[in-house]
Amino acid sequence: MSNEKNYKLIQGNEACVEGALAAGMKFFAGYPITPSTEVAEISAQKLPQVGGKFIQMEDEIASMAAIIGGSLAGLKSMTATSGPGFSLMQENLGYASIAEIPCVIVNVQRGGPSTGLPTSPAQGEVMQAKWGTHGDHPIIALTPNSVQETYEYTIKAFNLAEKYRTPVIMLMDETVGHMREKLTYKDPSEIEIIDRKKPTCKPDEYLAYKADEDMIPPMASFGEGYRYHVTGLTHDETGFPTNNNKISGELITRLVNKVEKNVDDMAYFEEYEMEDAEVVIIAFGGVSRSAKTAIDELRKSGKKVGLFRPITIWPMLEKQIDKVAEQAKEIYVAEMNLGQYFYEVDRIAGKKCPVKKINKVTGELITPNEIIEAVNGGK
Amino acid sequence: MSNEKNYKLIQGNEACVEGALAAGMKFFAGYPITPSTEVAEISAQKLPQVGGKFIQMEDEIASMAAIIGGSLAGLKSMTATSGPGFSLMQENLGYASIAEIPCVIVNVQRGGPSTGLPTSPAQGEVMQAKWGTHGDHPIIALTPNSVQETYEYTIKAFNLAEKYRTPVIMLMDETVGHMREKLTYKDPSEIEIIDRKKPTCKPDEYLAYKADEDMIPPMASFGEGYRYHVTGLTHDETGFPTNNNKISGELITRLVNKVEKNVDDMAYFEEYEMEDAEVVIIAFGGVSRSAKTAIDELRKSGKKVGLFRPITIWPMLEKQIDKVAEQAKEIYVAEMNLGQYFYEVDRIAGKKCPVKKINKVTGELITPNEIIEAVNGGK
Amino acid sequence: MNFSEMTEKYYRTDKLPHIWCPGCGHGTLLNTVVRAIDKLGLNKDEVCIVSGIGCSSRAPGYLDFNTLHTTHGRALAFATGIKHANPNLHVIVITGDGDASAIGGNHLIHAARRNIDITTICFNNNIYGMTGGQYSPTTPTGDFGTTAPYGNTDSTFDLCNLVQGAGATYVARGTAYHAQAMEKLVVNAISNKGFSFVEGLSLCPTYYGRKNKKGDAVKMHEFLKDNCIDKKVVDKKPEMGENKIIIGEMYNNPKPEYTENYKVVIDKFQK
Amino acid sequence: MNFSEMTEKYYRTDKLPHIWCPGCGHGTLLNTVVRAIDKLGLNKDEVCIVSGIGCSSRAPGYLDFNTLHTTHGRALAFATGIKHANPNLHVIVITGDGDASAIGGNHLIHAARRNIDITTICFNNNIYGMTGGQYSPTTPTGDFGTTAPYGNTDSTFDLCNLVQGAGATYVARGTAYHAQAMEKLVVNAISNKGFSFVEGLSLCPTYYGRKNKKGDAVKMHEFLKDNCIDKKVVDKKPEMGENKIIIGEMYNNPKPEYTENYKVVIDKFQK
Amino acid sequence: MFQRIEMRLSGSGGQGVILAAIIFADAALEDGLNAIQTQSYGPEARGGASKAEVIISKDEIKYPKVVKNDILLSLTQKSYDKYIASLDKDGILVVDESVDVKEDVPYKVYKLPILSTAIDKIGTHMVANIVSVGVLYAIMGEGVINIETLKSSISNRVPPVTVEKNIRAFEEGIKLIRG
Amino acid sequence: MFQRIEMRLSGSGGQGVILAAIIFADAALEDGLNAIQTQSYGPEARGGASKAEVIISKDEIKYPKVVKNDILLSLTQKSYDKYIASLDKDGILVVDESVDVKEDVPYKVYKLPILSTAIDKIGTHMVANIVSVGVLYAIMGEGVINIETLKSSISNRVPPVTVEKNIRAFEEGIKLIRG
Amino acid sequence: MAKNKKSLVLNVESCKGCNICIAFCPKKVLELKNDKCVIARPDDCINCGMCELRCPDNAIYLVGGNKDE
Amino acid sequence: MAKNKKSLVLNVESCKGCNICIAFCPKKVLELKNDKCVIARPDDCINCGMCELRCPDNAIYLVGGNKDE
Ligand SMILES: Cc1ncc(C[n+]2csc(CCOP(=O)(O)OP(=O)(O)O)c2C)c(N)n1
Ligand SMILES: Cc1ncc(C[n+]2csc(CCOP(=O)(O)OP(=O)(O)O)c2C)c(N)n1
Ligand code: SF4
Ligand code: SF4
Ligand code: SF4
Ligand code: SF4
Ligand code: SF4
Ligand code: SF4
Ligand SMILES: [Mg+2]
Ligand SMILES: [Mg+2]
Repeated sequence: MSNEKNYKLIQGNEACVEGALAAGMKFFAGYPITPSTEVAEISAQKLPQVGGKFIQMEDEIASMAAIIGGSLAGLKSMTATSGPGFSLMQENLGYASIAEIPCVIVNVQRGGPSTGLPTSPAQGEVMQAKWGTHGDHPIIALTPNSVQETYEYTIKAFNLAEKYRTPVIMLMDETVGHMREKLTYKDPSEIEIIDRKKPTCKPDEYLAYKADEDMIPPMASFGEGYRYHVTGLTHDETGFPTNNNKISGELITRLVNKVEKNVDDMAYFEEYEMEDAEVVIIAFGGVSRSAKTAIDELRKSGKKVGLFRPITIWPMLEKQIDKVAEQAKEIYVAEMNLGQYFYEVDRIAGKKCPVKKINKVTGELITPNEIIEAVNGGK
Repeated sequence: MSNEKNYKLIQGNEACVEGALAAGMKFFAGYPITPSTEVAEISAQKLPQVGGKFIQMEDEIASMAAIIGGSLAGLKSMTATSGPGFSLMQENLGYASIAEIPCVIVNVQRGGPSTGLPTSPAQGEVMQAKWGTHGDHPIIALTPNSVQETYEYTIKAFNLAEKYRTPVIMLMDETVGHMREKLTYKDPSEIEIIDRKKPTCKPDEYLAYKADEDMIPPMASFGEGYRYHVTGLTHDETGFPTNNNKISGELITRLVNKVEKNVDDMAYFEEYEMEDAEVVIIAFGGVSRSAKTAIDELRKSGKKVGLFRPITIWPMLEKQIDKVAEQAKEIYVAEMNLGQYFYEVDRIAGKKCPVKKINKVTGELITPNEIIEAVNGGK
Repeated sequence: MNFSEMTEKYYRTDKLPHIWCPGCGHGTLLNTVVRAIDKLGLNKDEVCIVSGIGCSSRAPGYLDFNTLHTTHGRALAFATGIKHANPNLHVIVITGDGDASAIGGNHLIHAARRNIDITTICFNNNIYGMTGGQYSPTTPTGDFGTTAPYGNTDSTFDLCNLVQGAGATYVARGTAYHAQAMEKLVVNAISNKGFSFVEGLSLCPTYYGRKNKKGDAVKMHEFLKDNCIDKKVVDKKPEMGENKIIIGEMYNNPKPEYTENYKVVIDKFQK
Repeated sequence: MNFSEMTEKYYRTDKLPHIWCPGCGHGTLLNTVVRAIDKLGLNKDEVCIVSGIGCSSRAPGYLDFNTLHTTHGRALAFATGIKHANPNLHVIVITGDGDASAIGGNHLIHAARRNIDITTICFNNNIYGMTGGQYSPTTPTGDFGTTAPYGNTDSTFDLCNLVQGAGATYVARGTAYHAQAMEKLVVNAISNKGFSFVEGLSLCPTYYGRKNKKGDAVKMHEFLKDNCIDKKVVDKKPEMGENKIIIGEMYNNPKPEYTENYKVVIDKFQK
Repeated sequence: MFQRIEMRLSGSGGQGVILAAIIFADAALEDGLNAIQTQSYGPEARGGASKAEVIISKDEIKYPKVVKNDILLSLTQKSYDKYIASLDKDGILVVDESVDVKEDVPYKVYKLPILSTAIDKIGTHMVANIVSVGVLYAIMGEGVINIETLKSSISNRVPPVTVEKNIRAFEEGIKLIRG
Repeated sequence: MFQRIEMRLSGSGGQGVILAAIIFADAALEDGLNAIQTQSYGPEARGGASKAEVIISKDEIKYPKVVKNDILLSLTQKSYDKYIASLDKDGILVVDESVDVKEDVPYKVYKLPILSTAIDKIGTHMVANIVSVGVLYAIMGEGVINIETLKSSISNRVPPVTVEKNIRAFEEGIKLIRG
Repeated sequence: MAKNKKSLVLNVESCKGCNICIAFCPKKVLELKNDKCVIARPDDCINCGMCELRCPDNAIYLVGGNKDE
Repeated sequence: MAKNKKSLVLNVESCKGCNICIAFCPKKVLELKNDKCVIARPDDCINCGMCELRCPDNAIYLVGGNKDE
């Protein structure tokens, strides 16, 4: 941002790093994988310039572990990966959830399963983002659809991670990660930055996992004088393991509730041509742009079509989807997978109106035409 | 089974091995983890006795990889794990899906997330079993609720794996894995055994990934003279990688369809007191036994309550759940998690009747009383 | 400081007694680590102990430092993040043979390769204790475990050889019996600016001992006493090393450290 | 058999030309492997080639054997399953420096420890080629990669040392330039009944070469020619090894093999 | 006549209460009854309180855990303290003589020298669990499980070289009740 | 006047068509237009056909990929064969002279010595992409992007030491159209 | 010497009765009673510290004595 | 010798023009033309096999000649 003009043509992946730096990222650990590699490469280049640390780990398991370590040591931390690496990160992602470690995980989705189509876009990890690790746990996941949004929502991802002490997933797709578009930088003074809540008590009074009213415990960094214990075992307020059934149940419930009950605080979404929409397309990420073009076309032929675009893809925007269902005669969920977000939309909206799927797993972005045809009853 | 009597008091985990051996398991690779370790221990003991191979791998990633290798070399293969290890197996589980390698993965669920409550029962991996690996992929998962069923459905798990060339998950919980009950062995002549379909063509005509009408390609073992290529990249009928969008889309669609479209062939479930049930409890694994006791009690007080118990938990028994919804005035989904199977039941049945949750994540089995209270409006 | 004061100062006494079985070697080894830290006079707020999962990995919970009990096998990857983020911390990893060398083998060799300033103490009891006695990569060939009912057919890892081959700059082996020597090795390991590895031969009377008819904890201590010999002795008289376990300092060869190398890069931009 | 017949016999010629860039060392190394297999007269139906993910790991797809292209880093774990299930197969793993030693390091050291009869050929180009030039565990310190824009601050793995420390019974290093010598090392490696590791120094003109101003493929071959020296020479005249890359046989010391050890257990029950 | 019995056997880890429970379940099967045996482990169970449950029933056993605890065995104070609250008011408590028990309780209490019998009569505390089996058998009476079945179940489940010792322990247990 | 242009630039990997596309997108931004640039990679793209797309528009660009391909550049036969079908019938095709093209086509065809201009005039095939930028600029005319903006975009995006060469290449490209 | 002699302390709560200190005490000062260590012959103790050095549970230790020693 | 001389074959489709064979041919038999190898002076070839040995693409090789050699 030392350049005078405040905009630049850059890739989504680069915008992600710019957002992270704007949010205060000081630590990145990762392992290269297409199509997310630029996030690591640009972090490697920019972090030392701001006194931050980059490290290339031996694999994705270690990368996820290292950012948890980095965060515990007090630095805002991020990693980036794609499908296969995201699968490998799941165990330690669950650790971050239960140990309440703020961190951001970027997953630039490519064609799966397995090695699949490494250089093609897909949205096959919508459900994995929520359910990929074992056991019940909280997850926040955001899906930008442009370079600008990638920048802005990466900042928000850090803010949510810090505020709620939880891992936040930037669930991108190759389309957004690799496209180049204009990014307009924000003035630092305009950017809201949230830092983790620190303990105000004396070290010997610190109960590391005693939540305040807001369900979130203050977090000290290792080395600050608050010597405490962190574990992935079910633990009590002190942070030490317990087998007490009541406490165990309360812990898991609190963890999930601190996200689920605060959904309104993180409910990002866009409505496009929704005022009078009778047919509603629900789409996110790259596909939502196809949907907009399709809607523009469909509107020309007189169809009242609108878009509801969740940016916060987890937790589920139940209230908003329910409202859409109230209004819509028909909902289409368009995704580059065989139907994932569809299931939750169908569950919530299906009670009020028919919900249909538009899917594609060929490694290409769904086109506006495919949406138009689907809406026109073409399929 | 060399003992004269054909029954024995054994643990669920041991019954799982007995079932696997009855089905023809000849290869087990694993890494110890509570509460599944007995499956490995007993396999280590029994396999060499039947000329089979056990190997303790360096971790769960390697274990999953090794059973794929074992299966490709022609042996019926299994691994067993619990939550943390199940998370680690996800990447290679996706590989087994796309490369269509028959194998059985036992997950004896314990309290999560992360290390959680290692010795306590839970059902926190219902969704992970389906969505844990990246990208769209097929999954079959079975949930026994007794020692006898563990034996019988492990046999079925092998049969389904072999028939559909796909990984099959035995989704057990600690309650079932560690309880001791009577197992009545079946006479080998009574046991239906399905082996993978072999190619009948000449080696140079073999297209390793060309599916027959039934959507399943015949499978040769490495070393049998059919030299072919296996990859986790999206591939064509020959098994070699392709970026062709149409072929890629067709592959993933076929993989998912070979399971989803054959759901009737693998739809195992039990109905208990369902004839006149107005209130239906949906429960599986250990919890379904609490539900039965609860139903017996509730029936005594005149409540018309029944149980629908999916044994096949994936693919989703849409038809059966829909039928339940037709009949029920109210459905309760009781699970040792914060609500997972609930989402799919709510999606399917919620259009026709209210669906409610009964959840518990304290590391204890839901009690009959808790179900009774919930049904009686206690919560 | 006497042992009692040491306990008061460094242990979380309200968490004691620890979960370890009677006679478990882990307790004795943990004391050597505590005494080494005391000897070096490290500031408690600047010490960070990280572990994975296993009986041995329960150690940090009992110590009054910044303590982190992670996932199985991953302690060194977490520790690497901590150390890289805050090089002022003294990061010590306490791990088991399974945790460090089975599931955690990759992180072990890479931490060694990077020569990052982390001290790893591996409580090696030749068995997976926590999960009930399965053989581990260090279980001697032929020995029994619940997953080696006919005797272990695997070859045995020599962990010191492994980490030395991977690039560690300080490598040593001690035992629970040779507690004073062990303490010195840990002192040297922590003092080494780089990746240090100390294998502490422990004992698990409950599983390894019972499965292999090695007798009780006392017998197992006696085994260590009778079967170990110091490297310095063997270096002079190689024949004395036959059929013995070599203990002592295996390798000590400092080279540039990871976080210091990285600091050079950062410093370029700080002018 | 001449090179043309060799290609016809062992390659899937309809898959050629392979995806490798002009001058990529992987092609030359792959030919050495094919010639070694030919020399040993192995039955094609009994040869199984397994790889992970990476440019190097694309090799099996071009070869007319039982071929398996697995997930990144896991080739040896899949291969272990195959070999244990069917010890009659000659199992050869072709892997890259990243695949084998970064993400796959744990499987590498454990296959070595078990001494399972698998031959691993690592095409080491000091870079992650497939993903576009990030530094790898074998990238020399100071060299550049897209993730080492200021020069690599990591220490470098000596893969031969690593696998020897882990327990491999045959360890060697060859290069794409020294193709005939490489072929012999592969012959010896496959002949060893146990875990064998051959590091083949490859070259990636596209990324490593360009990033590090090492010139084109020819220049990089010349570098190998000028900077490598055989271990036998160095063993005699150590001073000649200074600042050189040592190639040749590093270690050759057979010991009991994994599947054979296991067979003893099975055989107990087969009477 | 009995329809269903829910037993909880507790003690410290290593006292073998799980084996005792298995022996009951095993024998019940042989006698044509339904039986289920469960236990609770803790990661910290080493040396801590250990608990095993057996349900023996003429009907199918659905819910596998003890609800109405008919018989509670506690070999240690710790385990008594932990589980006594769940004993049914019409139930039976069996404790080692070393355990301090509450007075004025609705259930029936047997306070017996189980541990010392094992040591004094058989020469090892290792068989206290089998002494307990004898005690519990004698309390329940023939109506539930046949003595011979129980003996053969013991013989099948203990290490071969200790069969004789254990059978004696069982009989000493019976004597503690029947004298 | 133009509202939106959708360009597809194709060639073999290494010919720098992506950079050419970026330069257009970059310049468009500077001129206050909207622009988006995408490309398709293949794992096997090394040496294979490479494709970059740019959309320049006065309106917001939603769907980011080319739908109505107004301008297609193909520097190689392979890439021409692969992408020609998608060219709009009212579109413009620009190919290197080495490419065989179909006759009797609705779209306009420019067959130009792009590669040889790069080699002969600038002395390296490396600048063929920038020659192409010149060609395409000249075909589109000032109405779309300003020549100075384009030049400064070139200067910013190529390696500093090659700026002068590339500007000359750009001008040679213009000459191929304007003479 | 006498004035500098340290006294031996046993923390019964912590002792798990593993027998190690007892076996390795050169002066047979200690005994096992009811699965716990007992300081049977305190006067025989020569303050060698072997017991505290090897006790896995910090259950036995020497206190007092001459700090300079 | 002449009767045993092998002939040099270039598979143009496979050749990627990497220049390796050309650079390492001791007799300068080969040249690069239009990004492909060309056998410019076949008669100078001494059948040393260096080209085929180092070609990464099996694009150049010797055939024929005396099998026994
Ligand atoms: C991913 C994962 N796999 C397996 C386990 C189960 N597990 C816990 S501890 C352990 C072995 C511990 O052995 P070691 O490190 O030697 O420690 P010890 O208990 O012997 O001290 C295992 C396999 C786990 N917790 N997580
Ligand atoms: C789990 C996972 N992480 C990362 C990747 C991305 N990836 C593919 S190949 C590769 C590196 C390959 O390097 P190397 O093994 O040295 O082979 P080369 O391409 O250099 O021959 C990486 C990081 C992947 N496919 N899967
Ligand atoms: S099981 Fe073994 S290692 Fe674990 S605490 Fe007990 S004795 Fe120690
Ligand atoms: S990128 Fe490098 S390693 Fe990969 S094919 Fe090209 S030259 Fe070879
Ligand atoms: S200090 Fe020495 S002599 Fe005294 S009790 Fe301890 S071991 Fe025995
Ligand atoms: S060594 Fe410690 S725990 Fe063991 S008996 Fe002695 S005092 Fe007790
Ligand atoms: S065989 Fe030798 S002389 Fe002949 S072309 Fe090849 S390298 Fe040159
Ligand atoms: S070495 Fe092979 S690919 Fe390279 S120029 Fe020569 S023939 Fe062509
Ligand atoms: Mg251990
Ligand atoms: Mg490489």
